[in-house]
Amino acid sequence: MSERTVSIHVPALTRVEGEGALRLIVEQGRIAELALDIFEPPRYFEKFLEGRRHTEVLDIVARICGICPVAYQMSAASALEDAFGLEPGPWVQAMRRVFYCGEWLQSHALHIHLLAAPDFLGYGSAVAMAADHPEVVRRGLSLQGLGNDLIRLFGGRSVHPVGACVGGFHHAPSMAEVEAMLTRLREALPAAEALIGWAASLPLPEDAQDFVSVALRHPTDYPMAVGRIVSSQGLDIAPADFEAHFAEEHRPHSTALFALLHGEPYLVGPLARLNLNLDRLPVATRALLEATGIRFPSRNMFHSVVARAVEIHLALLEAIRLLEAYSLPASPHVEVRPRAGAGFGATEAPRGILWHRYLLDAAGIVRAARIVPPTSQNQARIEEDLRRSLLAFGLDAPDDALRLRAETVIRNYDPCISCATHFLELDVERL
Amino acid sequence: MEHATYLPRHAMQSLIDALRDEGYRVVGPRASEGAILYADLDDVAELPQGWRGVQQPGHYRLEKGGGARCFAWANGPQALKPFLFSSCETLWRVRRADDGGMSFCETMPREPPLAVIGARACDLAALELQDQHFLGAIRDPYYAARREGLFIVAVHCTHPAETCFCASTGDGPRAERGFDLALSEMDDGYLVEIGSARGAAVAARLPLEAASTGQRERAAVEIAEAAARQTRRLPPGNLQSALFARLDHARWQAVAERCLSCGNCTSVCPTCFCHAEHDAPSLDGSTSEHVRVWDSCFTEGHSSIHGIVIRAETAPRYRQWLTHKLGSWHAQYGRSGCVGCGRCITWCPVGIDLTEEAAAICGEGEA
Amino acid sequence: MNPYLPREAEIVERIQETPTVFTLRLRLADGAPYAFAPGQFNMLYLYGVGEVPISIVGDDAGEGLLTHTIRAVGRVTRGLAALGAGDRIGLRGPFGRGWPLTEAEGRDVVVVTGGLGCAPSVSIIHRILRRREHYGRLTIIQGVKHADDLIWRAQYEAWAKAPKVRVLLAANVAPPGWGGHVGLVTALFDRLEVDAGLAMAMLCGPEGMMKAAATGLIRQGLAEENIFLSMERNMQCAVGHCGHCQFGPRFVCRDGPVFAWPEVRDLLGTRGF
Amino acid sequence: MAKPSIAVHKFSSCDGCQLAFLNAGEDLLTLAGLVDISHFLEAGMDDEEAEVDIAFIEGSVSTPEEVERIHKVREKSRFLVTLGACATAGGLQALRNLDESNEDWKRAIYARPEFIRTLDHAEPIRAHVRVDFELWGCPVNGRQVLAAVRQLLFGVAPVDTRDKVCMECKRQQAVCVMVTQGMPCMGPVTRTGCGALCPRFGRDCYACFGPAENPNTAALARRLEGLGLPPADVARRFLFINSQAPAFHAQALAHYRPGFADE
Ligand SMILES: Cc1cc2nc3c(=O)[nH]c(=O)nc-3n(C[C@H](O)[C@H](O)[C@H](O)COP(=O)(O)OP(=O)(O)OC[C@H]3O[C@@H](n4cnc5c(N)ncnc54)[C@H](O)[C@@H]3O)c2cc1C
Ligand code: SF4
Ligand code: SF4
Ligand code: SF4
Repeated sequence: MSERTVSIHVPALTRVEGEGALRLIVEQGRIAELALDIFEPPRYFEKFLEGRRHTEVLDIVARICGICPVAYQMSAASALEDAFGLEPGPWVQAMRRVFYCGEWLQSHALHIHLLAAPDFLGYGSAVAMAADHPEVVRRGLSLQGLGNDLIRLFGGRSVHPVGACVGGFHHAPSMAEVEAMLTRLREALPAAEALIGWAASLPLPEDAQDFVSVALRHPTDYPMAVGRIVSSQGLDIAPADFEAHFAEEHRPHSTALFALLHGEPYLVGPLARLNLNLDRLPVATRALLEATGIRFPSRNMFHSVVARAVEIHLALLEAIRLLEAYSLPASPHVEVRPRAGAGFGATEAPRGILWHRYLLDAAGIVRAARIVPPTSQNQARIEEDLRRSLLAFGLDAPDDALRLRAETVIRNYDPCISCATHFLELDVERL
Repeated sequence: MEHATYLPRHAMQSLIDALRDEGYRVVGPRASEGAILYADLDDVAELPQGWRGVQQPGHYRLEKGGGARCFAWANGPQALKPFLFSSCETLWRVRRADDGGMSFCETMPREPPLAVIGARACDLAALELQDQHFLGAIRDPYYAARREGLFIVAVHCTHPAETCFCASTGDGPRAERGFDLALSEMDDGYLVEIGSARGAAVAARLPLEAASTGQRERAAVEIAEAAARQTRRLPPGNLQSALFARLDHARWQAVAERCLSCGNCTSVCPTCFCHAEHDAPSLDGSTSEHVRVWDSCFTEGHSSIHGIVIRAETAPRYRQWLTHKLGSWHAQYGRSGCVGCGRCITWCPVGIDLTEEAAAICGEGEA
Repeated sequence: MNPYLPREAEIVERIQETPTVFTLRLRLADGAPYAFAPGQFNMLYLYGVGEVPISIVGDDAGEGLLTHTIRAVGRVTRGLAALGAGDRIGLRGPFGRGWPLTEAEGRDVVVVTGGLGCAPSVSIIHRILRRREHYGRLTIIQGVKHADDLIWRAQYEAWAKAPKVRVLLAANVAPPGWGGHVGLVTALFDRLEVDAGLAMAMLCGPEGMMKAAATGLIRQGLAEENIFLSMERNMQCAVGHCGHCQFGPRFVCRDGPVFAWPEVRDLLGTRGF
Repeated sequence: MAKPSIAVHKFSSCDGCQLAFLNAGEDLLTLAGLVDISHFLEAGMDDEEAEVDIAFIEGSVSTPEEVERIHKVREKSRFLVTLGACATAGGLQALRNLDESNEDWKRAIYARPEFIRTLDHAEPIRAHVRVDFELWGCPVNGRQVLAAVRQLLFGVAPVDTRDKVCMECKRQQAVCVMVTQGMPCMGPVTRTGCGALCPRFGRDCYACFGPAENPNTAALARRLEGLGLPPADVARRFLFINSQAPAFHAQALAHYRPGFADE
């Protein structure tokens, strides 16, 4: 191993959501410093939530992240309904799942094709990649567009949708709109099927690691908007018990928090979900996964991209299944009666578990809020992975190669830095 | 009259069917989204049977009042206007070739002829005015194309809203002309009047029965009672000179304090015709569409000329609306632009009432 | 015929008049005959951007070219300013009612213009000069804010040399050596030499100026019904449908843009109309 | 002729507005054919120093670094367009300007507040540099963004649409939720651009496109009170996504008590 000193600083990571930087210093062939710096300014969302009416919460939390607003709305809705002791009923639950499928579809398609694929195919950006692989980029854009349209069906727009509310939705799509959407979803299936094989065939690095997977688990379905929190080490808790097991730590180089499970890093997101919920995949999706020859549960973090492809297929199948049974409801939402108390909600954002807790007064006004997004949960894991991956890759590799590998590792998590940083205030609560 | 004019309620479907057989797309009123809205009508069961409307300034509620009647409400936010003068339509498309040459192509509506069931007397009066406007010396081909095929089944109004005042403008509640067929709704069916040759052709396909004198008298009484129930009214006569003589009246400013300058009044008004045009080019720049959309004298763009907005504040905008609607229309089209439907009162979010404003400004009886 | 549909026109020549004013000479691509009356206007369409009403300055008899003089003020006009010979635009027209030049035959004519109001009035002058013997004396009065704003100075000088033509210039602000009057145009009315009872005046320019000019001319003895002026309002359709150009009961695009003074007298200058 | 160049810069924001480009589908590829994209981190381009013809700015200015950066961006950009509520009016995070609460919150939140470098206020781009065109909305409407690009490529200024949401609501033939359901709709004072989404989805507009031209906020506030909203709720309606837009801010203060306390 060479004895040289390497100093790599990527001041602004590309193809991630939000602003982050990477700092790596190698001295005497050893990693002296390695950090994923997150310097996005905090936006104090939990503070804004205080004093606002429950009816405003969904529109506020959506603004935490433009990439996964549906996840924020769904976690908030389930936490507020928990606080009010409200059961929104089967129509709302089914349609929330469809709504969520839209977000998985758009977010995963965006990540696979526009953010991650250039790493594996050797391009700086999807725009550059489009010149040689137009069909890949087009498939990505069209699946992403379909996901966005599915969100629009219930939310009017795909970024900060307006259709969801505590208790359900403001509006039910018409039968004709649902029919038209079904046709498009069915037409997209072949592309989604092909995508799984394509993702598995990418030149993904081989790198087995040990990590703890954490995801939701639902009695019958692949987890999305409802479930208990489970881990690959046997944890099985209700969302309300989250704080008893997960704690966060503030490290000086970053303005985001590192969540730890019993003091250790852990993984949330598509790979963790798939590792823990293989038995909940639809038969067709499972068969496509098996045909890739990759064995799951997988210890190769780079199989996240395959997991995303699998979840795209699953999201299509689920949306089709649920919309085929669509009927116009008497009302798209149940009546909300606020009451004082605390409520907890956890749902599976495209990037992993998104946990919310609210304290409300009798008038339904938020008195305290706490939100733990997936990226701050993955942060410790990312740094751990970086360290191991770079050692395995070889620290004597040229700077550019090291840098690219480091960036590839980070992007593989699809980190959403915008989300990660808006919760610094979480720190406070434990001060 | 000897020939049959009575359509029993159970045979109402035959009217829809006959119109469809004649090649019309049939639309009619339905209770949806909390209002009476026009939508495609396949089945009589889709009519708003038993629904009543409550209208007050800035307030509209549908209530299930029961009963067999399907037209026991005054009107919804839409008149016939949206069917003919579309709220948003492409007028033409232009393609630009690489050498800069342009080819323009008009985009005429290609819709099947439309039959509308449920038009009110005020809607017909408004239609007559829009016809004058769009089909006058210079014909608007888009309006004309839709107008040509339009088949109207009017329903005389027996349930005016609190906001209605068509009796005072002389436009209702009885539909006097401009329809192909007109119906009087009774508890058990409809009296049918024929207004045109096309109407007669459709009527010939209906299983009409003879109507009794009693039925005819009852229908007339209901309409007369509807007129008598109206409480709002406009100051009588031509208000043009009265309004233009009072351009400095303090009331313009007073109403501007309340008015949101939101344009809802003009949008729901069945006679308002203002529209704006804009271009919508494709991203690659190879084609462009020239689009027109409803505009309003309550917008800034309505009166702007390079850098100057002639009506920048609300008071002159409200004054433009009222002096035009109740004043200049007389010079332009020989009558007031108001047909007494009350929509601008109901659908004004803050409930501004033009009859009240006109009375305050003109002074009752002065005109 | 669809009154909304433009035709294609090619820019044959582009002349920069001042830093912001330019003239386009256009040929209709379809070569179809085109007749207009001075004072009428066309809707010029800039590809993908929009349409604007622009007066027809002239048709340069014989050549079959249409001339428009335009000041670049906003989106469309600035975009038009960037075009050059060989470029295409869309055009529809002519629209509106022009100047009463037939009625003016045999009479003295006073043309009063202010600012860039000159564009619509140039067509009057062209027409009169071309049929010089049909008209009486022609007095051209042009007012500008600043002497530098005067475009076509050479043109005024040329006109002044034509038979029975007087040109009077006024500038509110002028450097030494400015040949004309310093002050308001209305001050020049004292120098008018016309048969006031029959003379016709045609005004064009800012509304305040036109109102002052009309009042001044009436004071000089001109009959109210012999005073005409050209109005500007927002225009979208140019055929009296879109409602934007209403001036009280008048549609400027259809009933105007040229009006007889009594038609607009009462509202002119009223804020909000 | 060289292709025009564009850049997309992110400041304090949720990343949602730049998705107007990434969500554009086929149009994204068309755009890439029309312009050179020099800087757009999320899409993979990172030449922050490049001179560009059009710069799109997402996000508000809320740290000293951002103040410095926006000045640099301005210097390098011929035409600067703000993208959305954060960049144009401060965005939701500008709620911290309300009670001058930044310092309190920071102290309440951080163990070492001296390490957190934020400005007291989250401010629109306009507060720091000249802006050539502002696109409102939270998020911006992707079609409006691409239309603005198209107009700029034609060499003309984009169209500024300032009408009220009500105009679009009626063009869409949506049923007024204020008149039929008594909902506290902000449409009458809010700028169009969204296509009247909220009323079309059966709910009240929450003013994410900011104030329209000539907004009579006082009349709307009185109407909201008439619908039964207590002053704190009237204040909440105006103090939301565009709380710093002067027309909303001024009206809100007539009803607001710190912390949205009831009277
Ligand atoms: C009958 C008539 C004749 C005219 N003749 C000439 C002429 O010969 N030369 C000349 O330079 N100008 C003339 N104008 C004024 C010219 O139409 C405006 O300067 C032009 O419309 C400005 O458009 P814009 O897009 O550049 O400006 P912007 O301020 O960007 O305007 C945007 C839009 O507003 C409308 N608009 C703005 N100003 C006017 C206006 N004054 N009149 C009508 N609509 C307007 C148009 O629809 C325009 O597209 C005339 C106007 C009228 C009504
Ligand atoms: S002015 Fe009002 S009442 Fe009169 S026709 Fe128009 S909407 Fe109806
Ligand atoms: S009168 Fe009413 S509806 Fe009309 S602009 Fe004013 S507030 Fe809006
Ligand atoms: S629903 Fe809202 S936006 Fe629509 S007309 Fe009513 S007040 Fe205006």
